[in-house]
Amino acid sequence: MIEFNNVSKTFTNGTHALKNVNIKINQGDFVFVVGASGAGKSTFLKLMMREEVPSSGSIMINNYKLCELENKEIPYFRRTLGVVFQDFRLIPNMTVYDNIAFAMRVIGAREKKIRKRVPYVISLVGLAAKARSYPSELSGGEQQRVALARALANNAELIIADEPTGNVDPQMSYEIVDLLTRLNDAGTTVVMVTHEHNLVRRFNRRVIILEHGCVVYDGESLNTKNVRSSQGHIRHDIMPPKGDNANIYSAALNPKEKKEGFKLHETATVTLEGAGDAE
Amino acid sequence: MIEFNNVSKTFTNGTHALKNVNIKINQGDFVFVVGASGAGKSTFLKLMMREEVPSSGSIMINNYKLCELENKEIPYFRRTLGVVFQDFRLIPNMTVYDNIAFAMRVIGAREKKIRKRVPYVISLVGLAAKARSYPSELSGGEQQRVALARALANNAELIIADEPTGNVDPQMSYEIVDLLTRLNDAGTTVVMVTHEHNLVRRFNRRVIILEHGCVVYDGESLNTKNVRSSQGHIRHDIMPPKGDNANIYSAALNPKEKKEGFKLHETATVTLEGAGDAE
Amino acid sequence: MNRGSLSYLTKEGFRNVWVNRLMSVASTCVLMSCLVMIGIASMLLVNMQSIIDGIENENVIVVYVNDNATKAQTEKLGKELNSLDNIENCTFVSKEEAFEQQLEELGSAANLLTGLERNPLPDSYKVTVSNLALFDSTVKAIEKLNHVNVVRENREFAAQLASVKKTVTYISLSVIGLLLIVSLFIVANTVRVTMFSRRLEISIMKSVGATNWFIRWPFMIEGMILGILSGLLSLGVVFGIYELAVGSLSSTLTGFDFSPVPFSRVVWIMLAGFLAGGVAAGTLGSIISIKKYLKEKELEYDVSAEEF
Amino acid sequence: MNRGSLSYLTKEGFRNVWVNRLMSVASTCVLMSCLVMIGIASMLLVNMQSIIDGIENENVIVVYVNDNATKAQTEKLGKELNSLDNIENCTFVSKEEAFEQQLEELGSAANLLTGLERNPLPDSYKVTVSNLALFDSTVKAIEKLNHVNVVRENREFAAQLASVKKTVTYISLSVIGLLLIVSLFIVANTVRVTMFSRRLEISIMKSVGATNWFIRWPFMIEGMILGILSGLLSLGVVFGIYELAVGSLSSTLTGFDFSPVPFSRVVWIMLAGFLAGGVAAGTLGSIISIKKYLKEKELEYDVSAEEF
Ligand SMILES: Nc1ncnc2c1ncn2[C@@H]1O[C@H](COP(=O)(O)OP(=O)(O)OP(=O)(O)O)[C@@H](O)[C@H]1O
Ligand SMILES: Nc1ncnc2c1ncn2[C@@H]1O[C@H](COP(=O)(O)OP(=O)(O)OP(=O)(O)O)[C@@H](O)[C@H]1O
Ligand SMILES: [Mg+2]
Ligand SMILES: [Mg+2]
Repeated sequence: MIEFNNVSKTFTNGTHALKNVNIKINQGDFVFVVGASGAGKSTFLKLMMREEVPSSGSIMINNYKLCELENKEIPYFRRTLGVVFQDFRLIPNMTVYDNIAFAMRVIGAREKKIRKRVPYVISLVGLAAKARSYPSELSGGEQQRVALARALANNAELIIADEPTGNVDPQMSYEIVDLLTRLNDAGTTVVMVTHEHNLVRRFNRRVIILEHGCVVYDGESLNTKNVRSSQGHIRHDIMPPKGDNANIYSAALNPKEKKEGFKLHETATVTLEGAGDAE
Repeated sequence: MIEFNNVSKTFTNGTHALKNVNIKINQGDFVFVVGASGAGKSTFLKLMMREEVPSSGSIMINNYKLCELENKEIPYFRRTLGVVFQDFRLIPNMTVYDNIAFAMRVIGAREKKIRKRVPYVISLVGLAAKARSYPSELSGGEQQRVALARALANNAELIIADEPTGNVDPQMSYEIVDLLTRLNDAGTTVVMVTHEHNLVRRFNRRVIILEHGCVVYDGESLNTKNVRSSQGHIRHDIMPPKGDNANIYSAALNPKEKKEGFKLHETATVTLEGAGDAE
Repeated sequence: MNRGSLSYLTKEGFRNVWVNRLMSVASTCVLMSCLVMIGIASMLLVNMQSIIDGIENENVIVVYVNDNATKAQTEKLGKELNSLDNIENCTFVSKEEAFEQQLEELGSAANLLTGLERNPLPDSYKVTVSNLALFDSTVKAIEKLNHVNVVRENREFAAQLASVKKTVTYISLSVIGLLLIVSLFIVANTVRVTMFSRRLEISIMKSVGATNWFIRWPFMIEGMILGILSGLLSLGVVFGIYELAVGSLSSTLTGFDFSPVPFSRVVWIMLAGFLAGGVAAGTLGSIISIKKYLKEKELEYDVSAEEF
Repeated sequence: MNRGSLSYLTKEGFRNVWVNRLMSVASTCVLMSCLVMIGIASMLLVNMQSIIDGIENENVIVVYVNDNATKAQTEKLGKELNSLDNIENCTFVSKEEAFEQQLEELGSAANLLTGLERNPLPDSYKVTVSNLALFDSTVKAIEKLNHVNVVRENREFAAQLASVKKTVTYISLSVIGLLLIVSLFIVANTVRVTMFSRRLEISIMKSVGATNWFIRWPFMIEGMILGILSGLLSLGVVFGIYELAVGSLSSTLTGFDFSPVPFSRVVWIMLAGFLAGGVAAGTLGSIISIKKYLKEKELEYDVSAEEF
């Protein structure tokens, strides 16, 4: 269903977002994609939905060879997907209802069906009262749920969700993933990026870990026994006991690799000095 | 420092986002604001930064009476704040460096100081390599960190952060809050909205819980002993054992209140039926 | 695309006119401005041509009749003149009338001629031609007739007038051409800017799988509506300005028998032109300028999207 | 605002011209189009006035000298005529010259006059006035002089010419006025649309505490740069078109002594006008249309922001 063969992506500004990714996801799989900020998770998903084109390698999704796809075919390919974008991408001058209905109209759904289905998916994400609101009148979490509802509207065979729970409370996050697993049980393939490791552990599905554009782990679930235990362990509480434990996955899988990135702790004292001098 | 007196906010479309809020936050406090999606957290912050005006009640911040503030004074008031917006609000056609420098230029900082301070705050959030990138070339978490860096640039006495950790991994979330607490230790007041309860518990600071626009809890920390224990308890793991436990805080604090909202579980079977019929 | 979609997309076009009303008003104003300018330039051209036609009719060939021609022969000559090609008009002026006219023309200097013992002027025909370009051959044809003594024609004036007419037409058409080019420029840029401000919307539509036509259709309808609106409003404005101008001119322009072309004579052709222009500008404009945002692989806030 | 800020904001204005180059090109094109139209209309006006002035100079008063005046008296009359107010030009035409002219004018009909035993025409002065409006009083002043027999003047033609001149000026100024209004309309709408597409940027700047002037300044500089650019480019385009038109006209316009006003005579005033117009349009345009986005309490994607 999804096959990445030696896929690399280098942006025009020279950023190597993905390096030599080989992934195979079968019909009916449920995959969590995790990794630090900037690891290449969104790029991975964007390649999947043909929003970016790989610099090298080939991608095959839903029997479409993405690298050979003609421009004309792209819309038809995209209709086979249900996507929750990290930045929501709601059309600003359409109401919640119209935003979702639009996604159905695009595939040529009948008005009758739209009138039945849209209120249903809206109520599914608990926004029945907001159907006539514009995106600008919604809270962050509400916008995110509209994006989710839109992705669900067409019953796509493949749902791609880029951090669909980033702006909602834990309870709702749980319910969202729960819903996705139910859809998955009914045969829908789900690929979901998330930062909430508790969710990942709780649902115990296949996990792909990206780090600096490389797949550093691809396994059944994020349980200690699956990660090479000799090199460390995945902690169940999300906080490291010490701040200098720079990246938990990195530490777990490649303890020798020095991570470039967030430097808060190295500079923690400087922070306040710097703060003082700018006054 | 921050005083809300009987503040209510009703939007023009009739949404009651805040109801009779009375809050006092002192200089040097560190406050977590939590609550479900759409509870009114962002509205609460927006009122603080005079981006919205209350429908009734009065607000006093940093010795500015917000309701009497003339339009001319607003920019000067805003300069006393460092804000991380939920939707980041980076200027699309400025690089990371320029976005942060802009916030400093606004308050009339010298070029020399800007050249020293901006790279410092950028490295503080681990984005030294991205200083010349445009926001559109950044990942979600990177954008969020730029927004954070901008809020820190001016050493404001009050930092308001609307879910500054929604798009970054748990490790980095921890480090961000850690940084904020350090700033707080040095005297900066911090008000932070978050959904990550683990963070809230771990840092053990004052917590305000909003629900449907009302302050339902305002206490020292989110520990079981502080919440009226006779009515329930705040769970340390974020997942409820059963999905029908609709809202954990609501359940904890007002077990009799019936929550309108996310209805995934009530409709779980209908979902798949609905899905089938839309094919 | 099924019928349901089509009707939805069309409705959507109408809705967009209202949703983006700032843009709609701006585009309509700009398009209207251009059409009004072209309309007024056309009215000026039409009137100038009518004035020149008027002057042309006064470019007279005087055919002097032989002194020894009989009355019958003179009348026969008149009929022959009338039957020639390219003759617009032919009037007989007797020698007495001619003398009277001469006296009148001299005004107070007329008494200079009172010393003359006889009327030296012959009978004559005043002939006007319909087409100045054939002036010379017409004169030659007249000279070949019987009993024609002398043909007095103002070859130079005829040439000048033809040249003036050519020039005026030439300048007017250049001006209208220039206005058309300028309008195209202005409208194209306006449409481009409005589309630019909607690139986010377009990119979102694409990312949920909308085909290019699905996105284009409402824009096209929107452009068409604005085009039709602009066309109709422009016609009204041109009419108003023209009537106003004619009204105030006819009171200013004393001593001239200036009869402006009535607006009704051009109203249909102008309406057709305006509607065609408006619809073409609106529809083609949006289709063309939407094109780059429909290209694959472009992000909404990508700075590179600002290239052109 | 300190000096550092000012220089930063000014630099920012320049940068924005490049960053928003699609908008910059569009606005410049639109502003240029308007200026070019106004420039060409002005050149037409200037030339028409020069043509009318040319015709005016040919509106001659013929002063016939008394037949019994001596040569000395005739000459004295000439001097007196020259010293009158409002006299542009005064030439003596002897009776012999007058007869020659008459013959010439009649063309091939001249032999009609050969039967005359003596030259009936007197000596005369051809006088042109400098100001047609004072035509009548000048004629009266001439009539009061000695040895003036008859003054032959074409009062009607003078009146018509004055009326034509007034009309042409009137129409030209109306056209230029209309173009100005239309331009204002077009430019205002273009600026409004470009600002609309930058409302997000403006709202973000405001939310980090920028004062209205801090936001406005770069927009103003940007507008000014585009205005100056448009002004200079327009001048070039008008010059090009004018030279082209004059070149092709002078070859078309045979038989006319049409001498077009040289562009150099208007270049400075037009440059000043264009720069003033461009800068005013760019600067004021952006200040005014930015205003609503500077109002407090408005969100970037708020649909209500589309009101106007
Ligand atoms: N359009 C682009 N041009 C240049 N670089 C880009 C672009 N988009 C992303 N990048 C870079 O590629 C890397 C991977 O980005 P990506 O968005 O895939 O990260 P991510 O894993 O989704 O991170 P996050 O969790 O923060 O969303 C980042 O370093 C980012 O700066
Ligand atoms: N501009 C607006 N117009 C109308 N209603 C609004 C507007 N902004 C917010 N609301 C409504 O007010 C309520 C509170 O919104 P708010 O953004 O404060 O929620 P929140 O607590 O920040 O939620 P989240 O965690 O999802 O960001 C929501 O129901 C929202 O739909
Ligand atoms: Mg991402
Ligand atoms: Mg919020």
